[in-house]
Amino acid sequence: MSENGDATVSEVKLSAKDFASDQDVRWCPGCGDYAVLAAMRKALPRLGHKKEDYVFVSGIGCAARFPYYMDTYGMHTIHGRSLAVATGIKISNPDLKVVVVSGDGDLLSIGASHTFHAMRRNVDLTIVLLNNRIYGLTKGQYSPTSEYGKITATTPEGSLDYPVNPVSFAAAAGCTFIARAIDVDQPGLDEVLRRAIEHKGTSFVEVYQDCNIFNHGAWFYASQKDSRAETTVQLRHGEPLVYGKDRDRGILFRNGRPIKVTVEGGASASDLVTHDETDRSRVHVYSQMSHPDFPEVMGVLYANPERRTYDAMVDEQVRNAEVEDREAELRRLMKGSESWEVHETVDGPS
Amino acid sequence: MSENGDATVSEVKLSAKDFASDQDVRWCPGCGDYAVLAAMRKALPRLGHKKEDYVFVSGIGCAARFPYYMDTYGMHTIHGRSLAVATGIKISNPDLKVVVVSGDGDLLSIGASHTFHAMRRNVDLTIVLLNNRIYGLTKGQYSPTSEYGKITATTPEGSLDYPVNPVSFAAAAGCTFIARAIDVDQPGLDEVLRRAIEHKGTSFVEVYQDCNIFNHGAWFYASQKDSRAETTVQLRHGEPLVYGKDRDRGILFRNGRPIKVTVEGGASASDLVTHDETDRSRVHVYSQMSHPDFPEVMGVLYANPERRTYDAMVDEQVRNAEVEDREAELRRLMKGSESWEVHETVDGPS
Amino acid sequence: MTTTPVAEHAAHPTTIDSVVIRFCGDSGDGMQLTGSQFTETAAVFGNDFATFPDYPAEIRAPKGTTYGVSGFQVHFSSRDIHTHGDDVNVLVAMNPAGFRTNIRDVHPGGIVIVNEDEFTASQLKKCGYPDGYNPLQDDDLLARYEILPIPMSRLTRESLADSEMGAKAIDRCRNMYALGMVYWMYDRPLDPTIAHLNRKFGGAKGKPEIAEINIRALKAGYYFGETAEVFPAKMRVPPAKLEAGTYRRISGSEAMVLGLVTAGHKAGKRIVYASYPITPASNIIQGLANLKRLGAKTFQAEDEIAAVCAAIGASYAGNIGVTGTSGPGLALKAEALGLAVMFELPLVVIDVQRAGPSTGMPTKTEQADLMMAMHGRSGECPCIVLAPRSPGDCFGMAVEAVRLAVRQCCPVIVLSDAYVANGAEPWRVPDLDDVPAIEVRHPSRAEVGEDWLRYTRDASTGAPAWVLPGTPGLEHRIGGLEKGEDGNVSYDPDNHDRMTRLRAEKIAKAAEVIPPLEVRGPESGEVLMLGWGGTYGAITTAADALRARGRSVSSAHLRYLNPMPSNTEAVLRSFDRVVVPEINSGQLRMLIRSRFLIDAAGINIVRGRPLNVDTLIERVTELMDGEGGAA
Amino acid sequence: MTTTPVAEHAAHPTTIDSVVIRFCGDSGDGMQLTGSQFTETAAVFGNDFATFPDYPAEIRAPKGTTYGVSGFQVHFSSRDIHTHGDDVNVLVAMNPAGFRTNIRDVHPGGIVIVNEDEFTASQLKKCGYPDGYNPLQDDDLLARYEILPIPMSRLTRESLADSEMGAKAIDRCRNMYALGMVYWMYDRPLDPTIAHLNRKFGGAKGKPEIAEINIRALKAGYYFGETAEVFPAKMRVPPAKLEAGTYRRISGSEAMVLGLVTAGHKAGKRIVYASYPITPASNIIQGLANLKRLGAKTFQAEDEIAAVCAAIGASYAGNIGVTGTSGPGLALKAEALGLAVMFELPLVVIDVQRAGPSTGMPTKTEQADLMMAMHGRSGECPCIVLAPRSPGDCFGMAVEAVRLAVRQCCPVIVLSDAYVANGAEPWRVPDLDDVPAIEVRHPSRAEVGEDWLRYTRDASTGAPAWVLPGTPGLEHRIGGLEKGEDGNVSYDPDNHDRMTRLRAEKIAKAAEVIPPLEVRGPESGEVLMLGWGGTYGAITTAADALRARGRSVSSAHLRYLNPMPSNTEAVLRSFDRVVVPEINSGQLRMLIRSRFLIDAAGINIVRGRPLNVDTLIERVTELMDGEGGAA
Ligand SMILES: Cc1ncc(C[n+]2csc(CCOP(=O)(O)OP(=O)(O)O)c2C)c(N)n1
Ligand SMILES: Cc1ncc(C[n+]2csc(CCOP(=O)(O)OP(=O)(O)O)c2C)c(N)n1
Ligand code: SF4
Ligand code: SF4
Ligand SMILES: [Mg+2]
Ligand SMILES: [Mg+2]
Repeated sequence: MSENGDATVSEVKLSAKDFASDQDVRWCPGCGDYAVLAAMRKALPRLGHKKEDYVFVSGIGCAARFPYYMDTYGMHTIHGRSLAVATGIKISNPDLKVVVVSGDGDLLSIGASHTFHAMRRNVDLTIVLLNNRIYGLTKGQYSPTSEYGKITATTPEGSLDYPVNPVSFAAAAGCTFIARAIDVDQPGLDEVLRRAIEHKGTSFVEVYQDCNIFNHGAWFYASQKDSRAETTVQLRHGEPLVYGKDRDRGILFRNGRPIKVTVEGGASASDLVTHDETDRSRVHVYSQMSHPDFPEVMGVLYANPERRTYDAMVDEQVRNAEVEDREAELRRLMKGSESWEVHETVDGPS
Repeated sequence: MSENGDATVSEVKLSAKDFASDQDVRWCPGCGDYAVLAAMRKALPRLGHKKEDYVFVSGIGCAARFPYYMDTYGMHTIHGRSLAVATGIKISNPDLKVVVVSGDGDLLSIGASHTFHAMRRNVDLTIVLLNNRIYGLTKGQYSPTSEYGKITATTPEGSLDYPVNPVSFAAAAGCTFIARAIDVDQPGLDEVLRRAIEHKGTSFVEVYQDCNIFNHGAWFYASQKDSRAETTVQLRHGEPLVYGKDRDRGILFRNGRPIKVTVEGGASASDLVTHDETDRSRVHVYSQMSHPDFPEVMGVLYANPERRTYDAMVDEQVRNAEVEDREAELRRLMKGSESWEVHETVDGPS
Repeated sequence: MTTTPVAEHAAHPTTIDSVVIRFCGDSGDGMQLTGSQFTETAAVFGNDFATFPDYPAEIRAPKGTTYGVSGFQVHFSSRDIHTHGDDVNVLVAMNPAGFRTNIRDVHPGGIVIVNEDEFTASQLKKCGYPDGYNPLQDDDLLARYEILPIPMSRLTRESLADSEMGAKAIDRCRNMYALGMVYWMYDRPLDPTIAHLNRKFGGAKGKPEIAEINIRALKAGYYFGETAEVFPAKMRVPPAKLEAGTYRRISGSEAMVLGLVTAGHKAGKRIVYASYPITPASNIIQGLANLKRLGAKTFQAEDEIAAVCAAIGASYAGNIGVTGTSGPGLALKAEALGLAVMFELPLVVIDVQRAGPSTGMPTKTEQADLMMAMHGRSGECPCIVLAPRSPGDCFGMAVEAVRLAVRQCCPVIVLSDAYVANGAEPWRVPDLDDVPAIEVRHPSRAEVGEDWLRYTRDASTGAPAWVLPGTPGLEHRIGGLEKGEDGNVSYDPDNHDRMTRLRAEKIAKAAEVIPPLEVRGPESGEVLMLGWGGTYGAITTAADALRARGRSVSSAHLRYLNPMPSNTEAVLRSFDRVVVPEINSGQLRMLIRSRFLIDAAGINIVRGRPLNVDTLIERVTELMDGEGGAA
Repeated sequence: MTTTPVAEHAAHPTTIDSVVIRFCGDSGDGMQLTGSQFTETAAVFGNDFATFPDYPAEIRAPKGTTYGVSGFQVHFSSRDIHTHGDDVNVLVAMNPAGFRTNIRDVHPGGIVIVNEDEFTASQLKKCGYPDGYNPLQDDDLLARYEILPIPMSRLTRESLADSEMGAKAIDRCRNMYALGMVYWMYDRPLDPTIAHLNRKFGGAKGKPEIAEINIRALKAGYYFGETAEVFPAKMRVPPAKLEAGTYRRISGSEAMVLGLVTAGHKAGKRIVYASYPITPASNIIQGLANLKRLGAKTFQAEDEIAAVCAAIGASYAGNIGVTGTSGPGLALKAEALGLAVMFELPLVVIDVQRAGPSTGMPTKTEQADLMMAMHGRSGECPCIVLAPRSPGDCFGMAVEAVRLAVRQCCPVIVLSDAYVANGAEPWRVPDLDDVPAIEVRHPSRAEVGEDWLRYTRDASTGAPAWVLPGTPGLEHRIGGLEKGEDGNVSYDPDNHDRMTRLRAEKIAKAAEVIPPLEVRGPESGEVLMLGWGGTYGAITTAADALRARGRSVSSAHLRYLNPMPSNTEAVLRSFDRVVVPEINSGQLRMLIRSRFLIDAAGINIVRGRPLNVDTLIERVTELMDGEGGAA
């Protein structure tokens, strides 16, 4: 650890392999989690931090097995509580790089409150939500991101509650970095993971992840090569929202609502919304863009590196207050503001 | 209860007094909770439902003592869990009118997840959040709605986390009715309470409530007679957002953001935003309007009576499936799909 | 009517009275299905049986790994049996990983049927065997077991060579091929399985071609047994002499679901089951979600706390609120249980125990939540605690839980466990008329009169009435603060002392309406083996065996843990020594010692697995012969 | 230097050895301040003392109601005392509600000073007296007590007639007027209170005019005593003969805070205290929030679960993670405690017990969380459990908690209670050098060598090492699933059994480094009164009194509940009878009975209040003389 509160930069060049632990990966063959793991292992060496400064934290679920597969420090905690543990880690040692990886049930159902409050506090950590819209580990019950009417183990006639929109959730919590990627899109994942981990403050990455056992194909509309260009828009700061195989369609905003338009010969492109990742208010509009009515936005939706982090401020308050001579101060404190002496067998003061 | 699933209408005319229980009210003299209690007792008789069909449910806190003072059915539950209990009540008996009254700590800190999920499900109940931006009952620690930097019992150097915006929270959860009122504004309270209770689905009312012991004056900017006209805008469906003592100022929206303008001679009023309580996307813009930069909106921000309620749908699924002859069906079920007979001392079938 | 080969070839099989067979293979190999089908057939055939499904926490761990092995054990018998059996007589191993992790459980001399096609170098390596080693060539193993290597993959493919289906689909029929062989060995009818396959893939699902290849593989396996003569003589396990009646196979989870809806029916109430998914309790909510036709409402809550709170709300509003979970979830519900105790409303809480602490081993069994069920709440906070002793017993205990919760207006915790919930046994279907009605009363203003207070108690039960919102004139408030008799807040010191006692007495009073503790074997003697929960089978079998060896050992099983049956102390005092075998570190033992000051000894084995009969016999024998035991 | 009247008028007061005085009035009457000031003065004067503040859950209930009464009792003495006293010798009642709720606690013949101005018809009615009744005219009461009605409101106003301050501010000085009178009665110096008032309102707050009127009221009250001759003779309670040393007054919460930062200092670590506000534990986070200068970090979490999880995270990252709460909060933390047990990381959990179950009576005391602390988690999940016996003892127990948590790498639960936390006593300030250092080691790669595994255990402690993230080369994963010695997931049945035992043994091993159980009085005899927690004072006083009456009664107090001191059984067996008085239904008694099979009797009084010495004496006497007792 360096003195100035930043994790120091690794001197040895590391590779993806260095970040792979010795544990066999136990996900189902074909699970989307593998791709995220691969992307993470590849992304980290290029960030330059030391292996030992990373702590991967998770709750419980298939996704939550993630830490076991990274050769960093790792904690597999309990269902829904990863962010509370992670917050404690950062309060205790703000120099560690903390990455939380967990599932949609873990982070948005039982853990929703902790997720919300960590984001609200802007604790300096990264949250990777592996959203497969199902409870994988417990074998296929519906999750808070499952679509209305979904037939699952617990909802044989279809579920009756409306799904959480993770992006709206993060925005309402004041999260300072919000991004989205798809398991099969390695470049997309690579970019958002690296930027999220480098972000100072709470960074949130929603990954569309395929559970090929209990919810296979949930994201096919967005993840399949043939449809992806039509159903997603890749965001790039300063560039217009253009999509389509022939990049002939675009998005503009009107009255706080998104509208799809056709870009004729590239001419009207100037009317299109230009992505500004520093503008929080548009996250709300992005969150309304959902399949099949709209293409869904991918990439970094929002990034605000300005707000100070909770852990840094806690640390600062303490460091500002700390006395040089702790021992003397403690002795003073022990005596309190009023104390008196008793001498052997006294019989009264006057 | 009527057959058709609606609470029947009371035949006897009730008065505010009929809704007052025999318990002494134990709030501090001058507490803003008194005003809300008075407004509630006055509002209910005019809704016409029977006393016995109301259940007031609360968590723990000063605000949460509310049910004891209403002469209806009432449950004072545990800290943060009122909405989970209330959801169970509605699933069990959708005909009851359920009103949850609790504090900002109760509903947005320990209870945040349940509040979020009840709203997401659109359970047919009313949530009245008595927001005093402090923990009253435990004697003055900061709450999730306390402003950044607040000095309280647990934050002698100022709090370091950013407050939750209850309106954004409700909007992100997909709440179908969102309103706001101030404790001292009886007509304003009366309107939103009555509309909230009549709304089918989750209705949410944020009340600015003064805790005159631990956070006195937190809302004075909005609640005091002399400043109220400048610091708040009363929303009315179909009317423009005009405010100011002389009603000479107004709000318009640009690029999803609010802008304050001066209304010259009433001429430019047509540019102003007209409040449309059915438009969910503007709740987000309203939520950005906060003191001192903007006047804060009061009244019904959003109302969508279209979405079906969770409890009604649960009930419907069951009623659609229910068999006439339950006894016969149960006997069939007990036997299972494969059963066999054993006769006294058989020795093998073949 | 029988179209399968059974009738024709049932020549002269050897008759034996019990067999323990275990199927094992990859999580994807369909071992749970194979096992259940074998069980179903044994059931329909009339055997007594007990099963032990055992699968990993991973959904589908990588192929060929030891931690991805899934197993299913069936003990079937012509006798009245109580356990799934300690030692395996026949092991069917579909791959080396299955072989490796299960071989040590096979009885010396036992038959081990392996799919030799899977014993390739790479597969052997994957499950951790040293380079160049093949257990099928290990002389020690070959000497110890009767190992029968059969190229099941190839044979299955060959038997379906003319099918149009893809290689993957065909390979998935291997389990049916194996099942066919085993059916031949034990002279079983194929009908039930064929019917099952047709039901499963025919009809709505509409994949009759899948049914067809599976049925063909099944038959091919059977004919292989007939023709190949690699198996020892055909064996026959005649039907068991069970009490007369209609029987079905039932798992603990199924019985629990059935018990709940039956109790709801008998009480004239809906069951409102609020829960959050957790292994091994999820089957209950899933079962009930499919019983809307019987009026059950299910609610998948956002977490366990919301679930128990919703169940409390449901009871308050007049239905039977039930919540179910496993250990970590029960821990989360503790605070809300305190509220239910204060409210004095009916509530049923099911804990399907799994191996802990913390996440522990989620798919494995244990009995270590008893003390938590008894005491895991703040303040003096007593609840009724019950525990079914076997899969079928879950039915009765669920009915009892509802009955007692309604009668005493309090939470009733039902301690099931993974072994009981997932295991299956033959169950004599009770006549619905024999299940007594559950009396429920909701007073009206007129009935209670003017002087009535919310917490006026019924002298016989000690419980207050169950008053429903919606009742005109009985408006009142309840809460978690200490209350006076009227339900309003009271800080009066003597009132608190009195209320604390009344709440405890009310629970104790349930003892007046529960059956006495029964002793199996002589009513007095040297040793009483006392158990609770899912160890019933093992303890009973061990005690029976010890008695058969002439030892003075009886057994008794507590299904009511709090309060205990009134005769409990008398029963225990009739023996020189009380031994309490438990899959925990001695929790019931602690209760027994503190209540009765009886120096109960413990047999405590915490391996995430059901207790072994042989081990129990050994330990009790040691204890009786003076060689110690963990006292 | 003394400018107050003390020196001049300390003529010939009567000397007595102990007085119990109680101030009571409305929540807004400043009774807590009055009581603390009286205590502070007694402290500085050199008396031994014990206090019992008692206030309602409502913040400021409507004026004049009985449930809005706030009280503060001080027992001060020239002897070594242990309790706040059963019976009140002097009651100061600022209003009829205070009088009504407190009069029954006054010893017959006791002095009752009332503010007669408040005994108006409307006030009398508000607190529920029948129409037309005034207790100050009740002959029975007048005969029983020495009731002194004094028009305090009027006298205070008159004494401040020339002040420019408003009527409200002047009326708020009544409590100081009353305090002045009492100071006169007991011949106390006014200096400490005057200094306090100047400190409080002078300086930063900058309201010297408030200080002034309060001081003037205080003096006016004092002079009233001097002049009016309404009081019985001036009395004197000489300083106590305490062990030599520097003393201060300390409350349980203060001592806990001090103990934690001291332990942190001795371990060379920060305290990271994560908590969610709850009465009566909030004072701890509030105290620590003010100690940033000593490096303490505090975190007000969103709920109790987040708090304990953050504390676990803090310990993981290398600080001393501590969380504190009261009963309902501990219930919520249960699941996470299981995780900490699995992780094997140091963690301190403070439970300031209050009266339960559920929300119960939040400001009242109780000892009913012992069984929850012992067993309130899923699976076999042992923790260390300690309990301070008095306010000052919180210091030592906090240090012990940190020491044991670090040494054994496990959660340590500290059971304080509302009485201990809010009460105060003189405390001999220890020399910081006498507090032993707490050894902490974090291994590096080089130190552990290549073969080391994450859960390799230290043979002497049974605990694994505390490895910190950030340490190069020791990257590893930990989790709540059962683990092998390397920390990775293991479903091996024997491993689970072994790990379960190792975790239990580790906790048991703490017994090797805790002090033995001490007996007060003869080491053997007829009765041993055994207690734990905040009942120490009452039990000790009762046992001393019984011995003084010639009865064979000793006492012992368990500060270490799990594990218990190694000599516990030997101590208990040295007495014919063990009696366990508890403010619960018999929780320690249950532990004692189950562990040692000793037929311990209980004295169980669950009134939300500290035990009464007289009641204990009576019950033990009855027991010894054969009249029963709740066995
Ligand atoms: C307290 C608690 N409740 C419930 C569970 C059971 N459980 C484990 S993972 C899980 C949900 C998994 O869903 P998700 O978080 O979406 O992860 P996925 O498996 O889909 O990756 C549940 C309910 C648990 N382990 N602990
Ligand atoms: C489980 C639990 N945790 C903590 C508490 C203590 N507690 C009671 S009310 C409260 C917060 C009160 O704040 P709020 O909800 O804003 O209500 P207010 O008193 O301000 O009306 C807390 C922390 C409790 N009763 N139970
Ligand atoms: S169940 Fe689904 S999410 Fe879990 S490992 Fe398998 S494919 Fe992945
Ligand atoms: S503390 Fe504040 S919120 Fe609570 S009753 Fe008093 S004024 Fe109201
Ligand atoms: Mg998921
Ligand atoms: Mg509040």
